[in-house]
Amino acid sequence: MTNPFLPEEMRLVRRYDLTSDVRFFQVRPVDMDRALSLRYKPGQFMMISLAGAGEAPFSISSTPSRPGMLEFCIRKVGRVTTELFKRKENSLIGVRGPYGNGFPLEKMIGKDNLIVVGGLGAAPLRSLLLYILDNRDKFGKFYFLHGAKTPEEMLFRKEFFEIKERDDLNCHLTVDVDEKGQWPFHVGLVTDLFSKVEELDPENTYATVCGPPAMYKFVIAEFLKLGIPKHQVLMTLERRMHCGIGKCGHCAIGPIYTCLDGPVFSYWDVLHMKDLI
Amino acid sequence: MSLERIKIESLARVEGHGGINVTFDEGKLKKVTVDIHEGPRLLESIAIGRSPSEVVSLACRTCAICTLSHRYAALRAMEKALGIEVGPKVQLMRDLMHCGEMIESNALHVFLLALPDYLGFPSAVHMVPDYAEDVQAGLRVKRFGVRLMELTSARPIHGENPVIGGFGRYPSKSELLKFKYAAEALIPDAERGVEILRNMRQPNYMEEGMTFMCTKPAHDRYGWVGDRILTSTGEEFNGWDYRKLTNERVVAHSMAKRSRYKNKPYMVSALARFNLLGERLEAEAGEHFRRCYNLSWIRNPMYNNVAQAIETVWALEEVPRLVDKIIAIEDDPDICMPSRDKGAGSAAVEAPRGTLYHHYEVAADKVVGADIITPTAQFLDMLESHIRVAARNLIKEGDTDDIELKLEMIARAYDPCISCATHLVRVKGL
Amino acid sequence: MKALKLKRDDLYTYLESLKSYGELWGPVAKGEKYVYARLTNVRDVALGALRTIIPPKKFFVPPRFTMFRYTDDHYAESFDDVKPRVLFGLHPCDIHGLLILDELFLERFPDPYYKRRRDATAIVGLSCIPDDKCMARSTNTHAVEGGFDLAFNELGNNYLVWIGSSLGDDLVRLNLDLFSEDIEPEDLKTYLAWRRKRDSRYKLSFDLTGMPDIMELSWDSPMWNELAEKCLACGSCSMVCPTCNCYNVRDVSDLTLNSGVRERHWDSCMNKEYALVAGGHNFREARAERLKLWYTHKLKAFITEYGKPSCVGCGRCIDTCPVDINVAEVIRGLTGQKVTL
Amino acid sequence: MNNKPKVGFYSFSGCEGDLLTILHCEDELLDIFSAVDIRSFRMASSERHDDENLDIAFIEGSITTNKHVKKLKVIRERSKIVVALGTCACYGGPQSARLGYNDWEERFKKVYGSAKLTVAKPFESQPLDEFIKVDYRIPGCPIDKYQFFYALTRLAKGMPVELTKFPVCAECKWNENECLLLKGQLCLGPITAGGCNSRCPNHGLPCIGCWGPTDEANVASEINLLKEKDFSAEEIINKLRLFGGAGMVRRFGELLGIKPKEEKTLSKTQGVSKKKREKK
Ligand SMILES: Cc1cc2nc3c(=O)[nH]c(=O)nc-3n(C[C@H](O)[C@H](O)[C@H](O)COP(=O)(O)OP(=O)(O)OC[C@H]3O[C@@H](n4cnc5c(N)ncnc54)[C@H](O)[C@@H]3O)c2cc1C
Ligand code: SF4
Ligand code: SF4
Ligand code: SF4
Repeated sequence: MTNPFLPEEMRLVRRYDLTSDVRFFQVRPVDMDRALSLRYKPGQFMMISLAGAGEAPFSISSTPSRPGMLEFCIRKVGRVTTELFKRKENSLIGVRGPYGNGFPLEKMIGKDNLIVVGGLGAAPLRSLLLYILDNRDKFGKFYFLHGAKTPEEMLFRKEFFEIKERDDLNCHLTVDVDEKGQWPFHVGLVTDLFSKVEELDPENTYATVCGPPAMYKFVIAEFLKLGIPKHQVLMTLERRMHCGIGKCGHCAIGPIYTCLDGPVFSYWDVLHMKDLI
Repeated sequence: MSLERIKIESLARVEGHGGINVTFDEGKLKKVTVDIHEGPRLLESIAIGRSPSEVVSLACRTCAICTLSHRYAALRAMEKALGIEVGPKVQLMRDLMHCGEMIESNALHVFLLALPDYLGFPSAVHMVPDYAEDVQAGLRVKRFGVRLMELTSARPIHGENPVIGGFGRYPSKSELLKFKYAAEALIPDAERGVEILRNMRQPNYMEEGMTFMCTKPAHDRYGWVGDRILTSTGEEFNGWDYRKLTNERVVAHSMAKRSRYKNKPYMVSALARFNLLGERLEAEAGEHFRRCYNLSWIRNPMYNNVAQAIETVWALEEVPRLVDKIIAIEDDPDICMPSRDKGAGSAAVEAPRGTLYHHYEVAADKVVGADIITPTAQFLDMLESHIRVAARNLIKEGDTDDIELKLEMIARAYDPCISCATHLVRVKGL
Repeated sequence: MKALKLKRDDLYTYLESLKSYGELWGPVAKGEKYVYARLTNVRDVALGALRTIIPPKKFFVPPRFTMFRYTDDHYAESFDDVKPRVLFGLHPCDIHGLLILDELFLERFPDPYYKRRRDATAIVGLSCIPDDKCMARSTNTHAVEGGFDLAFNELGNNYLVWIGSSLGDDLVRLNLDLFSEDIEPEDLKTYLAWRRKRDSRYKLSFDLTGMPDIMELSWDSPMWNELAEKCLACGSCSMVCPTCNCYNVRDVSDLTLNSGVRERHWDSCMNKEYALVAGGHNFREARAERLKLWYTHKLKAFITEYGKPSCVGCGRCIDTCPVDINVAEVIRGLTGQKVTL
Repeated sequence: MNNKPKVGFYSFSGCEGDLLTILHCEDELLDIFSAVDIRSFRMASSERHDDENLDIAFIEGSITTNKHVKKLKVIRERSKIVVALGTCACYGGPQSARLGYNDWEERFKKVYGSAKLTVAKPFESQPLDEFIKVDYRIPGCPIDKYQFFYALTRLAKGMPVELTKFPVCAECKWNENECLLLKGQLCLGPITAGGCNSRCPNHGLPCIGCWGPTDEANVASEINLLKEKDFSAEEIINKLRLFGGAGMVRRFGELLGIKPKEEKTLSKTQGVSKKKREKK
């Protein structure tokens, strides 16, 4: 039997800094056939494994609509991330997955979409954003609202600036503070950007949020104000994980495992399952 | 060359923190002190008001190298105070654990701390390229000692298995036999240390006559535990009269107290034991002793290194004898309970570096008085004296190259244990 | 399933025969308690043993074991201690415990470390008479219909031996002469009498119906804080529970730094760091939250998912927790039921 | 010469059992010396480099004199990471067992009389973090060599270290010992940091707490429990204090009958400002 804990060898093809402590990593299975056949959904995650450091879960930031590569956006916080930041381009790293439920794309297709991102929340939601853009004709109206603390801390700045120029979506970017006074767009909290959201058909809208824990409450309140049904309000959650496949127990919440049944949950799940957030 | 001051801030390759300070007045030697700057821990005063078993745990923390000697002395003193007599299996197990410590401490000192001096290296690690086999042999012997301490006491340092009245757990027969065979196999390794040291010229610039003391074994064989103390002046004392022998006092340059006998410095150590009991050594160890012994042994502390090397051989020969006796007693005894909750007791055991005294007074199951006198505290004055003689002789002969190293070597030959020495104090009724 | 008879007096002979399948392990006394230990001498087995300190889960997920050895970035799987074993003397509750672990470890993403050890192990059950801490009747785990290769049941001067698998059949054939097939009407009577005796011995009993709802309604009950004040967060309860399965993974480098092992060791949700994530956020900072999670797992989550609690009534938490927090206390606190201890 | 991390081992007041634990690693000693570049290890070598910068300083022992404080601060300044090794460095060790009782001077006089000591100005034993910032604590009296290796290899690779957070009881269960607390003995297992592999209970002896308290030690509950088992408060507190030192005083002082007021005097006499204490 195959060992689901055995990491797969992947090559680190590209890496560059997004902010002072967040780095972008592009990796590819060593085996090209495997690279092309690797299937995943936006919202899923992989376990990155570095011998000597251990393993940790990371959301996939790339979109399955551009196969052959996996992309991650990772903040340096501990053992695995410290070691990963030391790895040079072209070196090999261990990766296993994909794991988790991912976004319910089948249900989201044909609907209007509203994505709200704060800080490192861009890691999983960039995948969904790019997926929708790559399949633009399959989705309805599309809003992307993104807030960061400062201009320097906004991940994927360049990419998002380009996306902002597109006319097939409404992309709004904001920063909490702009000390140098060079930010060309809105300055203020991400919830301010809701004033720019109009003409969504709430019954037919999926609203997705990911960001620091403190942000959820306010953003969800805005979604509900817009009239979006609770089961169409989606979010991805974080828990401690040592396996990614429902064995180690750490991510258990009531009867579910965040790694198997999540990390994407609806607001309805949150309401009827105590302890979720 | 005119010297103004020799200051060795911190002695290397000894346990604890001490330095040597030699001052001169117009080129003439003025003062020699061995400074002890290890901070005071006042462990005896911590003992007051605690239960005897806590105090035993505390007592062994006096020192990591001779942890089991401290534990052994504390157990004996406490058992005397509480009216406990342990049976033969407990006694044999304690002797076995004591062998472990002697082997560990002596091998560490001989191979890793002293040999680099003789061979001119800063440490045993630096010796490896040229003397790999000897370092390995030393490590093997020491490892055995450590494992034996672990087997008998539950861990290499501060093992809690030996308790008042017995042991928590006894090793199985097969564990013991493994150690018996390993000990036999290691004798050639230990003999390597004797051979190297025997062929070394011992420096003699510090020679000076000494008084020696050691514990007289309860039997007529060589050993480390008993109730009487022998001195090289031909006297014999009861262990509980230790205060007459040690006469402690405080000196300004030392956090460790100092002892003198009849107002003269004296030495306790393997060298002291061999000078007083050497003829009792049996088998190979006895052979080595007779081959190596000469009259300088009563004047020159450097021979302590040789004595420790031979004592290691003896301890390795003793292990199989003890194991056989332990195995012959099938049942593991229960822990003996105290027959009273008050009393006083003193005990002496030989630590690797010399006689160690523990004394306790217990009332209503609480320790009310505690006194620990360590070997290092006893020989510090003798050590200082040897360094003074050496400094004087070396300067007289203008032989002042490497004088720091030469003085340090003398200190190291004593195998001092400074952290021990900084809590050797009598405290009563706090 | 087939039933055979074995004379009580032949038990040791048969146990000896079992060794030709693999290492024989069974309960032996350790002080006043019992542990599963290797039966080099079959007469060491404690036939009247009650619960062992650690349940048989230790054979399938050892407290600590190596998953991989790595050198640079190359991983080699390690199944070093997997070897054929016979576990003799498992009581029904412990067999149920294993069935619950099977759900966790053998269903979605089967865990090869668990599976290989499970596959290599023969389970031989043994009937027991409960003591005042057993609750298996309330959890319906006092008898087994499956989950064993052989199951021995007391039957007067004999054992009634159920064969539960084809491996069980092979095991019987290791010394077929000892077994007889003639089960007589008298035997059934003895068996039924024995069952009545066993069932009458359960001092603890309570009703678990609707437990998930009750847990839900008691989410904010002050009971949790009261228990948390006593709880030492020592984790003993999770270590001894046959269905607690949480673990941590850590890489331990050799001193050469380029090789080492990835090892797995038991964790406990009672441990403060259990739900700590990067950035210092702890999802279960308070002990009360952790206790709630523990009991949610036993009395709510598993019922919701599989229709049965993940408490098998073995009584180990009752026997172990130094401050008397245990499943019986919690049920009593939640339901106001009288659970006599 | 190489890019191995530069490491120094230092020791202050204590029995030197932690550094000796390392010297006792005969099988691994040469690997340790080749894994990192050891610049100072007085107990093992007379070679010293006392003025250069270090990546990691391992420090054992507690601080008991003004000279110690000076030396300690220099080590801190020279080192990127400071690791407290052993219970003395982490909590003050047994010699800190009477911290907060304010009887040190009296005890000192009983021992040394009124003799004037010139070597240094001594004071009651304190853990390292009374004076400097400590990055990691590896408790134990003495430390366990495997925990030390684990920390050393992690730090040598530039990674953070997480040590066992379990109390002794968890390991005691792994070792399937009969619980001594349940048998009525005064065992400190539930509130003592694990990592020793429950050595004492493995030998049928109760834990005496030599690794100091766990982060989450529920001291109040342990005390209540032991009182129910007929131990006196004094007995329990003596046991808790023997190795718990400053860790116990700071976190559970009130429970142990040490008033915060006294704690302030304690830090004043040691010359540690309140502010510094709060920073930690
Ligand atoms: C589904 C999911 C998706 C994620 N996606 C991303 C992503 O896209 N990008 C990203 O940057 N992060 C992501 N994370 C978070 C990431 O997995 C964590 O930050 C992870 O801890 C990093 O691993 P590490 O080994 O570097 O940190 P660790 O060494 O594990 O330490 C990080 C911190 O966690 C705590 N900690 C962890 N283990 C222990 C322990 N044994 N004892 C004590 N404290 C401990 C400590 O507070 C420590 O400072 C995701 C997490 C989940 C669950
Ligand atoms: S419930 Fe009891 S056994 Fe479990 S962690 Fe708390 S005190 Fe320990
Ligand atoms: S013996 Fe002590 S350490 Fe072991 S479980 Fe009992 S209380 Fe905990
Ligand atoms: S069990 Fe307790 S006393 Fe014994 S070694 Fe471990 S921490 Fe120290």
